[in-house]
Amino acid sequence: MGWFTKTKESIVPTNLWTKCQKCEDAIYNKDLEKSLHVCPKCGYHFRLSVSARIGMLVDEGSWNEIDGHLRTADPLQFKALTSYSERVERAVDKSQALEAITTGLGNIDGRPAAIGVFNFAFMGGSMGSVVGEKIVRLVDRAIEESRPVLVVSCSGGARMDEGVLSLMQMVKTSQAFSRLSDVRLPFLSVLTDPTTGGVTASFSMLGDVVMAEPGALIGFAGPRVIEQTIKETLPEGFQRSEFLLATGVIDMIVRRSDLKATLCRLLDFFLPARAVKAISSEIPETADADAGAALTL
Amino acid sequence: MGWFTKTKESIVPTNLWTKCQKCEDAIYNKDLEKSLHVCPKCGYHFRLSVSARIGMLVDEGSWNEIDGHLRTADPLQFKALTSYSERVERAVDKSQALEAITTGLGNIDGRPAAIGVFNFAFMGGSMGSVVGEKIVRLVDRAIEESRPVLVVSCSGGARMDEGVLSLMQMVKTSQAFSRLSDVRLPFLSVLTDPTTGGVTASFSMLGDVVMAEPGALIGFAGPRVIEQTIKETLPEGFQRSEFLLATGVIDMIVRRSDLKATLCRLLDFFLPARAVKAISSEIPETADADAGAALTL
Amino acid sequence: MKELPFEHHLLELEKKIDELKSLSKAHFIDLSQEIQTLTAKLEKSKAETYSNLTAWQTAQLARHPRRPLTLDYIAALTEDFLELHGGRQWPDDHSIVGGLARFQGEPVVVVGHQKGRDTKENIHRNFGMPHPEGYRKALRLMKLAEKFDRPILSFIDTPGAYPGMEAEERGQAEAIARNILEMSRIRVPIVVIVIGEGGSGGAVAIGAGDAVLMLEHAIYSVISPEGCASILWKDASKAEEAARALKLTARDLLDLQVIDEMITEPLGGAHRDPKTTSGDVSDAIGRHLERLRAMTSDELLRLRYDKYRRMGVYTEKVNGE
Amino acid sequence: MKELPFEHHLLELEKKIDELKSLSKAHFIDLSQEIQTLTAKLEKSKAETYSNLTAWQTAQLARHPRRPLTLDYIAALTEDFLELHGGRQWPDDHSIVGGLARFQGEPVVVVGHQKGRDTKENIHRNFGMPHPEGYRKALRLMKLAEKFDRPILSFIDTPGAYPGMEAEERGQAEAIARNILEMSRIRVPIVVIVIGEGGSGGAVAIGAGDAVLMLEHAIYSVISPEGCASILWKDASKAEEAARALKLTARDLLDLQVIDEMITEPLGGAHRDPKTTSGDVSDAIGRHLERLRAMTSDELLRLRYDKYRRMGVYTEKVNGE
Ligand SMILES: [Zn+2]
Ligand SMILES: [Zn+2]
Repeated sequence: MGWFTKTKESIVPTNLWTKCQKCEDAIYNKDLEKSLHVCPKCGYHFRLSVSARIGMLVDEGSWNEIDGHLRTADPLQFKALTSYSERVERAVDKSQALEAITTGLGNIDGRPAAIGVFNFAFMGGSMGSVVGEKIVRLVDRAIEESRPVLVVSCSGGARMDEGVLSLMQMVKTSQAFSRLSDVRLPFLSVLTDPTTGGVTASFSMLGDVVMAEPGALIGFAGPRVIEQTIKETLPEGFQRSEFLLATGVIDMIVRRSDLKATLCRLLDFFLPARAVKAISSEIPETADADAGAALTL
Repeated sequence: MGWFTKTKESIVPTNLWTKCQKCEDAIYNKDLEKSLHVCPKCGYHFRLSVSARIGMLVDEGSWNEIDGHLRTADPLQFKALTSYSERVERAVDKSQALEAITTGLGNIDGRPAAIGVFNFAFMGGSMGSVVGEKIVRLVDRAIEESRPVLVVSCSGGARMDEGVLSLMQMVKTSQAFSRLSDVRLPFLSVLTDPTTGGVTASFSMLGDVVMAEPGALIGFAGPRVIEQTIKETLPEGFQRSEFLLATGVIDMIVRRSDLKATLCRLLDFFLPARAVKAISSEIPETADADAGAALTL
Repeated sequence: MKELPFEHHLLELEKKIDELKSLSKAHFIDLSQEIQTLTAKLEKSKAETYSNLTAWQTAQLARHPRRPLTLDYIAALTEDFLELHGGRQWPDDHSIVGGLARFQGEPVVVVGHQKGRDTKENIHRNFGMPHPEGYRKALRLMKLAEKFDRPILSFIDTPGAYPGMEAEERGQAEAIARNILEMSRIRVPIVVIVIGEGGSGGAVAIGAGDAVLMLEHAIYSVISPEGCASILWKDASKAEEAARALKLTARDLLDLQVIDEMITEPLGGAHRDPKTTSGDVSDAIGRHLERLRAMTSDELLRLRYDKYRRMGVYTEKVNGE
Repeated sequence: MKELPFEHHLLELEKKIDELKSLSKAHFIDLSQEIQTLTAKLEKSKAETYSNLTAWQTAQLARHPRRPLTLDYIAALTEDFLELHGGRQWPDDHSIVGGLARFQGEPVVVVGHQKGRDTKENIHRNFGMPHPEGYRKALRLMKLAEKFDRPILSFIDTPGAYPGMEAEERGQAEAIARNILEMSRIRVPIVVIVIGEGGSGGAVAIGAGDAVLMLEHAIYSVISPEGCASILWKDASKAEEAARALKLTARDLLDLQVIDEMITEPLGGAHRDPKTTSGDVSDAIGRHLERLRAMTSDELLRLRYDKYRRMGVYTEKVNGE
């Protein structure tokens, strides 16, 4: 069963069609897959599974997952309505993954990289001890092998069930990227819908280039928390990618169809002594670059 | 004849009294001198002459002016209604000084420093080649002798009559302070009424601590230029010290009566290996520190 | 003094003792026996209450309106404090204060969250909840400290980063991230003292130091108990349970090796004896500073890195599923 | 095409030639003799006009609405341009653009002021007048260039820093000063090209490079002629005199040793032949980059310092008055 047919928003009864969450058009699933899960009509970017993301970015046969065996040890013996351990087991079942990030080594159109992809299906992509550790090990590995780092974020933030330890992952991961920066290896950070809380407020904002997919919710505080604070409804588009571009927080908005080519261009720019040819023919001129300008702040 | 009796605002016919520009009180000149030219009633800070400024800050007998012989060479052969040379000669007559800054070495309550004081009476304290050169030489001297640098600014900005060369003094002076910073000698910048244009937008904003006298006009663009641009009258207090404190631009507002003691505290803080006693008894706790908070932005 | 629910019986006892004392004085009756008995009972009861506080009670003490605030500690612990407002970023953020001072005679740079004492002050201080400019001001001051080789004291006392529109607009997340990254590079000792509330990202943005000390009745958490309750229990009134589950007290954090030292408070909390508290805080800071100043900055940075590198608990199954 | 006053007679001649050509074509009359004469006259007249422009005429050409702008040069000179918007400072300033590109095959970082072509664009670009965030964005990009050892190309084309309330509020002066200071430390080559207006602090904030090149009909000044006239002549209409007095043309700046090279424009100005212009700009940049890249970064910084250290003209009287 494909990922998107599982989403609660896909209310079309058959597995052949998926309803777009934005324009409500019914899209033939095969078409959606071909379009990298972007609505052909309105451009809405559906959330992508880890395997689909790796599939679209990493050269076939080049992917080597690392540290896939790390698992949480429930340091707080945390229990809310259900216990953390139970919640984790349920997440494992639901997502068919062991944790909220998958890390590994792979090539992007021939360019070696160290890559992390968040898994929103696993407890909302939240960052606890394992996510933090996996990111640091990824960076360590990148430094060892002189690879650039790419992280595709999709996360609700720190994982409450690990309390202050998950808060500390913000420090742990950020300082790892500080070391990466010291050796002048590039970090490309891609923010996808949604990226909030402790992930936004740590490593994911520290990319040499920070880019976002169109329409992604990106922020520190979640919209509901803000609305409770200010006792007002947030304006349309607040904390969306286009808003972050207009506010100077992110560098660019990249459509999913342009992502791989853009990453290649960036890697070619940052990596020393690679005799590469320009690949400008493949992608349009800085698409959406000014889309945010129309937004009224 | 004292400085303040010359200002056109002092309309009281006798030389014994000066009228306060803010509260309009008549102040007995001897009292004004005793109060460091601060209105005893409303606290208005009158503009200070270079000699009075040096007198209030530098230990008697410790002052050694340097580079006092530098003079402009009118590189553009500039002529508006009158020629630059004429304007300079007039300024020399009026101010009894050769240029818009006086630089030298002196002790501040026993602490050696390299000190520059702008002279507004000389062509509005404007920065041309000579001012730039004197500042750079002052910094060079400070580096040679491991002295901290203090500059008391009072300037309308770059000197138009030297065209682009005066613009280049912004670079020339700023990069000198970059060198001072490299050797970790402190730069204390005191902004007085008014400090605008190319002086504000270069070295004077680069202090390790940037402080201002109360009520001083400080900005990049002058208020009249802004009013012409926005076609509105500026709100009361705009671009005044208290406004700059509230906007996070400057570090503190220091009353003239507290300036020397504050500078001493700062120098003691920054300078290594000086066994000094705290002198906190002499000055009140961060006076006016929050005055700007009441200002509506 | 505002009363916390769990302090009710203590305050009742205190009141009774005062009444007996007045009575004795007014009518020349000897009630010393009764007073002595009650006083002993009070002391015992106090000891019991404060040495067995629940996490939720601790959270209430941590937020006690009379609890000493950052500027109180600065005033008590340092001399010659000069506040610097210039974060060089619009506007000046009053929820974070900082400046130059002397601690035990030596120049230091201090930064910290500042709450207010009353409504007016709290509005001015935004209840100790920073906007991006607050972090950037703190960072500027920390860089100033680094430039002149002065150690940094950072006082933590915030409900968290301000969750408002302007804070988001002006890059709250990036400001916090930037601070954390830059703090990992600052080449002078950073001693952090959690004096009240250590609220999530807003706390860690000035909290990633070499030594993290924490007052006995302070809390430090990834989310407020109320916030956690409303998300995980879907019921904000479950804050008490959430507080316990979150392991947010100094003792918890000591167990989790997130803090380096717990500073014991006088019986009844810091606000009942600020002088003793600040004395103890001063001693603790002094000890850690001495230790940290003995290191080269390379050692310091290595140890700081290792400290946070180790944080986190996980297992490695050699044969993953 | 918009007409500048001093171009009137040229445009008239051009029109007449076109008329004769149409006439000749429509009526099969041989007017080649007349056309040839007029064309020769036009060329002579053009040469006379454009090689003897007054400073004020140059200023008008520098601001010509059809003159190539920064993004035009980026498009013509570089490949693979990726614009980066994130100055990490609210908001994104559209009057300064920048990003990553390839120049002559090599990765470079480009920054520059961006004016608009029409009213709508000009409002979006704020007429090329930056707020503080624009400079900070440029600085971030320059630091990115430094980190990855890529040279910087900076295009200057601004009437000046924006003289508005918000710009002042958010620290215009500090932002300019900071950029100048930081540029003196950037350890990669910085080539500056003044392509249109070099307006005062707003220009120098991204203009303090190793090599400063300037197009023949660009201007670079401490104040606009109009501003200077209204201050020194108390009469804005004296702009023409002010322009002359200010010595703001490329030839003047070459004499004053403020720029390193003047790039000759095609007859009639860059907008009449953007292709040739950008080719010449590309050659000039290439030459300077080659020279600068051969240096170590220590050499580079030393020479950059010396370059500005020397600027200024004064006398030293050994016995001052
Ligand atoms: Zn759609
Ligand atoms: Zn007065």
